[in-house]
Amino acid sequence: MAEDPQRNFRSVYYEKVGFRGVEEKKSLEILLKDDRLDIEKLCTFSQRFPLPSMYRTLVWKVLLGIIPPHHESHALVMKSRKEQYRDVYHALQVIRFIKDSTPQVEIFLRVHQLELGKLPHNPSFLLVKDEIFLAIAKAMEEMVEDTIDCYWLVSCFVNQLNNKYKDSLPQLPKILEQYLNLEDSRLLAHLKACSAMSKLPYNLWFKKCFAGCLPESSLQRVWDKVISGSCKIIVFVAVEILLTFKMKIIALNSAEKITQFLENIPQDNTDAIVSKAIDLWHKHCGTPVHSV
Amino acid sequence: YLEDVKIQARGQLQAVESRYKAQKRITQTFELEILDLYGRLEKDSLLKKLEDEKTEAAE
Amino acid sequence: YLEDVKIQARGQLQAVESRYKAQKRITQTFELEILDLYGRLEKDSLLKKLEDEKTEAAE
Repeated sequence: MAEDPQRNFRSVYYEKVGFRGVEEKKSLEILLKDDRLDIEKLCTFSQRFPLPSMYRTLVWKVLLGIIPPHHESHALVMKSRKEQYRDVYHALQVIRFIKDSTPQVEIFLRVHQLELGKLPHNPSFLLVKDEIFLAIAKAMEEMVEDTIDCYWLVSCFVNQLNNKYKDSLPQLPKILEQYLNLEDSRLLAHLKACSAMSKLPYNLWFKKCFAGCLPESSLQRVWDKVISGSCKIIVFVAVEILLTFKMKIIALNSAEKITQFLENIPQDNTDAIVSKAIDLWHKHCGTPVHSV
Repeated sequence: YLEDVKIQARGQLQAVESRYKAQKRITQTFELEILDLYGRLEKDSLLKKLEDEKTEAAE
Repeated sequence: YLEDVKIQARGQLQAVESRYKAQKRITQTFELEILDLYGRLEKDSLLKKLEDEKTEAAE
């Protein structure tokens, strides 16, 4: 795909600070003024536009069901959520499962595990799903300032991946192959020739939802789409990563080297990668109709 | 409007119920911890007894 | 009728609140038990350590 870097730079720029951004922010503000928030409209908005940073935490909390649609209930519900977190946190201290020196993300993991009734016997042993939780928590910690908000967002986001997207996530490698074939069949052929297709960093891309792969400023724009109901967007981010680093990948001729490179991609161009991925996703899956 | 009130009530109820469930999990966790601690105490006192006997035998 | 629904909703909320509080009291009782057990375990291991030191000194 021959792309025009100038055009992409401009569209990223306008999305962030330009006229389009201002209009979008206004229409989101109108949506947020309703006494009872319209979840469906908020979903459509997030699918279509990047969320302005100042409203991101609020919208994510509503979409993930941490706070209910009625404004009037928000204070009461958040008070309850806060108490719940504190109760469990205190319990973990009593049984000496956490100490003052325990890192915040590990505290989140233990609180989450206790709430599910799945606190492990041996805390020093981490399962793959614990590592996924920790990676997502680390990224969320960079995006969300308030500890209580952050815990609930991590916990509900992980639950969303494990429940709502449980059946879709294993399908994504196959879908990735389909779209890569449409966009650049030569690159796909190269990856297949190196037997790299089965060894791509799928855990990092799909299970961790790019946490630890993309810097948080780019990542949150992907999570806007995932939280508002599309896990397919992450396939297009993967496609764009492959397309962006095509030259580098073609120069590498072993699956191990390709995987190693993709697990540590350069962090300077990721905003453009995400913008192109969103464009590609809209191109293939259509743009959701947004009515305010 | 009636529907609205119902939805609002459900939203509040869900949060309070989840807090209650978490509290229940805490109770269960504490129960297990207590059993574990009793087990450790008994093991300790058993070991101590064995050692005492050994010392006595040696004397 | 609307008033009715509101009263009902408040009733449900209060019921869960009081269940939560009851559960929390149980948790607090267990917490004291755990603290006590830890105390005993630590005392035991401290005693053992002292005794071991005594034995070593005697040898």
